[in-house]
Amino acid sequence: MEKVQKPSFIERFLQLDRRIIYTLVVLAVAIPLLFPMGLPIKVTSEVQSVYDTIESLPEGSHMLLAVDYDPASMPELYPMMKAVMRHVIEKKHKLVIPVLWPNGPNLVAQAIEELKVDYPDWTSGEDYVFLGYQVGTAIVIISMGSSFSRTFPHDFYGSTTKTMPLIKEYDKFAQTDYMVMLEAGSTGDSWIIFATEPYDVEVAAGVTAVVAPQYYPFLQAKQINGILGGLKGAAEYELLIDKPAMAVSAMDSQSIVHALIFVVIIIANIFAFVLAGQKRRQAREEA
Amino acid sequence: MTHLAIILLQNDLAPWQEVMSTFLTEGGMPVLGTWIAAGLTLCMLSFVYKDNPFFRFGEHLYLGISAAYVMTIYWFNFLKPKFVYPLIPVLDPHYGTPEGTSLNLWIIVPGILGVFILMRLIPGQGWFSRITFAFYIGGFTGVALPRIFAGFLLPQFFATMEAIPWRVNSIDSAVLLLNSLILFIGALSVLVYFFFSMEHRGFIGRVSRVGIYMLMIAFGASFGYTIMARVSLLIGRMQFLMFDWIGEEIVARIASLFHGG
Amino acid sequence: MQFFRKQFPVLLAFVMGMLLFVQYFVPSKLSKGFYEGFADWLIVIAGFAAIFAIASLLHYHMGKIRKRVLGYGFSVITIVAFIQMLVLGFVFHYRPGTPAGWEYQWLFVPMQATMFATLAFFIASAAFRAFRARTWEALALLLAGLIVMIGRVPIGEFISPHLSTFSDWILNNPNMAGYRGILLGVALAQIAIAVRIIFGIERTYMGGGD
Amino acid sequence: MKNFIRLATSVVVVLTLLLCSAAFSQEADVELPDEPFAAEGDELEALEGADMVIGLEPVMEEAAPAVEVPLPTHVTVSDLPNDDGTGLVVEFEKAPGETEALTYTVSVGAGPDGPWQEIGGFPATKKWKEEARHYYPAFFLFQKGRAGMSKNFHMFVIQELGDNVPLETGVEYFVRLTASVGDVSRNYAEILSATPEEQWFDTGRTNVLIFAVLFGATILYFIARARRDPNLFIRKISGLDAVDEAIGRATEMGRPILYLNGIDTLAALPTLAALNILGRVARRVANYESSLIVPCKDPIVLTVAQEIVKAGYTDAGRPDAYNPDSIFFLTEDQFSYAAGVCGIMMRDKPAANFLMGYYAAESLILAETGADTGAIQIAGTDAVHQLPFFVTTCDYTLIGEELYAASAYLSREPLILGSLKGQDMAKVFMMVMIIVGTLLVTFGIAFIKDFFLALG
Repeated sequence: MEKVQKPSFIERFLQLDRRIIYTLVVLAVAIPLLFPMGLPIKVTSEVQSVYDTIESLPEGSHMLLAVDYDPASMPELYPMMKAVMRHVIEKKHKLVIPVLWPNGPNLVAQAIEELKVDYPDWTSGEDYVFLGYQVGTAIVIISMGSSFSRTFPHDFYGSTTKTMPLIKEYDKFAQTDYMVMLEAGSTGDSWIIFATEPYDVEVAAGVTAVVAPQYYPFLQAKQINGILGGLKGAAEYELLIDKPAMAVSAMDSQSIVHALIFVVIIIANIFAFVLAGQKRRQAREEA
Repeated sequence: MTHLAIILLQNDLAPWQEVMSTFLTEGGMPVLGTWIAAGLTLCMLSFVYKDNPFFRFGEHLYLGISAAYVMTIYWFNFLKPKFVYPLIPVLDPHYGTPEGTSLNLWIIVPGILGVFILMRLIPGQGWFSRITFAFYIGGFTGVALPRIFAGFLLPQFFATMEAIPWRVNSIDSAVLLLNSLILFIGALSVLVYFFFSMEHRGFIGRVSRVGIYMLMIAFGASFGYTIMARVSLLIGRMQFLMFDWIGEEIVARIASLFHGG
Repeated sequence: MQFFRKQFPVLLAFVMGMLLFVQYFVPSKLSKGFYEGFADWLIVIAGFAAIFAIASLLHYHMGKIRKRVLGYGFSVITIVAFIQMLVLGFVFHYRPGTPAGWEYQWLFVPMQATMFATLAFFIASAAFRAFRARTWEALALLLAGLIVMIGRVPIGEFISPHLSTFSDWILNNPNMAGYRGILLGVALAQIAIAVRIIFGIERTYMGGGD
Repeated sequence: MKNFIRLATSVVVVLTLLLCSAAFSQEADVELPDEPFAAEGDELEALEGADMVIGLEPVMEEAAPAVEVPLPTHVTVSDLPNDDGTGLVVEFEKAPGETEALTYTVSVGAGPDGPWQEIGGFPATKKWKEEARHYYPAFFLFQKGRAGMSKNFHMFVIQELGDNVPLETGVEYFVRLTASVGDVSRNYAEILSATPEEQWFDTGRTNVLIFAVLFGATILYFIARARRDPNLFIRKISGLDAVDEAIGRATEMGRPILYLNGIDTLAALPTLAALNILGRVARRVANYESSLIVPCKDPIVLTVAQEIVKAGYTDAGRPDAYNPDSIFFLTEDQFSYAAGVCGIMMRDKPAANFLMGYYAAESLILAETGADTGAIQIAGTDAVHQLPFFVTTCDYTLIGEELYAASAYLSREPLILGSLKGQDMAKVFMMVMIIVGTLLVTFGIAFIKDFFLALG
């Protein structure tokens, strides 16, 4: 069997070095971040209902934002968290933020600092209370049913929670008007079992794309009233509050990377098909 | 991500700790941190190109730090509260209060089993650890066995036994019928594929072929589903490098060069 | 002594296995206490094993340094990083605003996130190589993969609004059926291995047995 | 084949019997649709423990309120079934004329006259006995269908007296039930009492026991049979046939073999399966005189892996070739472990990589890096979400159950092969049950399914 002198373009493409693919991926991520294209994003009903609920609450309503993720899920949940917090501030609702994942608090602190640039009047203790982290997931949730200030005697910054004006009017889980939980795992199950169901509080879940399928059954059972799923959910929310930020610009990157992979796979398959045809013809000619 | 908890003490910080805290969280240290983080991000990313000394440096640093991190957690969450305190309750800061640990000498038994593991360090005495393995694995298997039924086998088993909506009078109901047939036949054919004690020929062979197709569709779908989540992670790192490290303004200026404005 | 080396471990595994199996069906206080005690004991054993692991880690890298294996300098980095983080961790836990917390935030977290992020590259190159319609099975994998992949991003809407509906359908039906079959099989296999271990038929884990 | 027929016959017989009794119970249901208590009273363990069943006529404690506050007619307080003796349960049929505005409050006292401590309250739309399946396994057995089951009985579990003080076993507690609408409240006429008791068998777990005994016995039976007749057939598993090829190739090339046990602890069954395979692989590696690298993530897995590899070398007659330093601890953190293993793959260039056990997101990092170095890769996992990545990037993948079958396949030990056969029989049994069960459910006979669901 004699070999073709030089591998054809098709053959070379099929053996494409992975580093070229890596370079293309980097470019597909970076360029849309530099030059946002604003590809249209359709808002899904499960995101819309979260927005509608927060929008319809009267000013000064009590909201709980449970933060149950850590830096590993930051790319997806951090933009989501910021978008929801921004919406809450704009609607002048009161916000309490507990964290049940040990490495979560720093992310919340960072988001608060960033938001304070835009909303310098947003004050700790009056408009929001950042409770920080407490160990013991389910036990913490149960205990929050009777008192926030006893479960978290000090907030993240070390101040006593008991004397804060907001905590004086909002110290029990039952006083919650609406809750949003940000989940990278199954801590949300505990919130539903031990808090939102017993106290009949409406809740929405912001989740990473990987755990989203775990939460859709809750939506079907009406145990949660909305889902923000992954980066796409965050982008939809940013669009709803009319503040396109990290997630919206990231969606362009997402689309471009997906399109890139899609096109490369299709071309590879066509080429492989053509090559197989050529080989078959060659074999026939030789025979 | 490790979900082992870190106990953040809620005590008021001593004055010198406050000074240290200010030093580390304000001013230059976070900037230095951002630069170090960016450098390490590039080190770790470089390995997708090929092995190189930068990656090797990052890898070895990461190994050392993470091993130490986990070991301190072992101490604070495992050995201290579960072994040291029950043995010497006075050491517990809550000693004397209702939350304090009470003396429990039974804890010596797992202590001895633990020492058996350390006997491996003595040549010729490694077999002691077999007793520990037997205790650990035997006990754990006993724990797992009923829970495989309760949490795993029976729920899936009953979920498969759903009524087939065989009355078709519209397109929607036809889709429902199709779905339920796919679930039913799909799950069974995959089970047939896993038959070990008979040859996959004839009828069984054909059904197991269907099983293979079901598996392939499932794998393809999961693969495609995960791409988005993984790309999000890279976008997150790129945003860190471009906006936190290089800086939003500089990036915007670079971008404007290409806009021609 | 031979008894303790050979028969005793098998017997112990059987006794522990049966006790904890029965425990599952007994809700009384005694049984609950036994279960919780057992869980604590396992934790203590794991703690001692961690000491052994540290010994192994140090031994491995010290060995490289002693033998001056090519690149032994990197082992020095590991050991130094390990020891300093261990000391800082013991003193400060990992509270924010302490040196340990600072290292955690600026060294550990970014490296972890980056290793995680490399998956974006690998998933692209794996898709490129694996998604080829060489056989009918591979075609099934390819089609399911492409539809779900493109159905999940805005650009999918661009191509056809039905794409995301169809990708959800694939995830909820054929995908679920496949996984249900795997899970049922795995559950049975786990039951079989558990029975073998409790009854002492599988004892590879004890090493130098038969 | 004979066994299949025998097994299938017995399954059919059992199902027929169940079917017959189902037919009877359906009739009973038609006769007494509204009185599950009266009809099946003795079936209900829930009622057996009741110390008091009283009061049909509610008594008004206050002057006739302007707002109508309905009260239930039939309240019981009894020991909470299937617990460790720290719970009581208050149960009653929903009051006629219950509205959403109605709230029930439960208070507990040490004596019939108080002092009363409020334990908790719930709106009339919550806390249904029908939702507390675990405590009342038999309650649903003869109720019609599950899906459309109406919620008729309230239940409230008392397990602590506020601030984490548990109820004490054997102490009598007195319970008062109050119903209120807005500011108007009425107490239930009688003060009820009951004593928490410990139980020694959890009836809510009966179905697990039945299945565990059934499947356990099947597996043990086939193991026993294999002792007599050790020639058992096992189908080809290509991933395992490739093990020798991979080791042989590594030997020829003079490169090491990398073996990973996954990232889970020893307390996970996939890790045990991986360690079993490691034992077989180590024996072959010793025979071929090539070298084996096993970086570990879990300290206990490390110690066991060392023991297993040592045994493998000893069995192969080459105990001197065993090098404990080649089985070492990397770190216990997921991604630094992945980084470390990738480093080993790129620098030591193993010619064969075995990726067995449980994996999470790092699976693809490991498999792609390994593929890049050109090693033969054999993976095996039951982590369904990682299977797609192994299947697409490794040369051979053991899917789910195949991982567990591997030790039987490689060792060809009759007893373990026997258990594999037993496992297949359990599978046949289960499939027949699924087929028959689905057909019955389809034609409106949900009895078998409900029977087992009711038990757990």
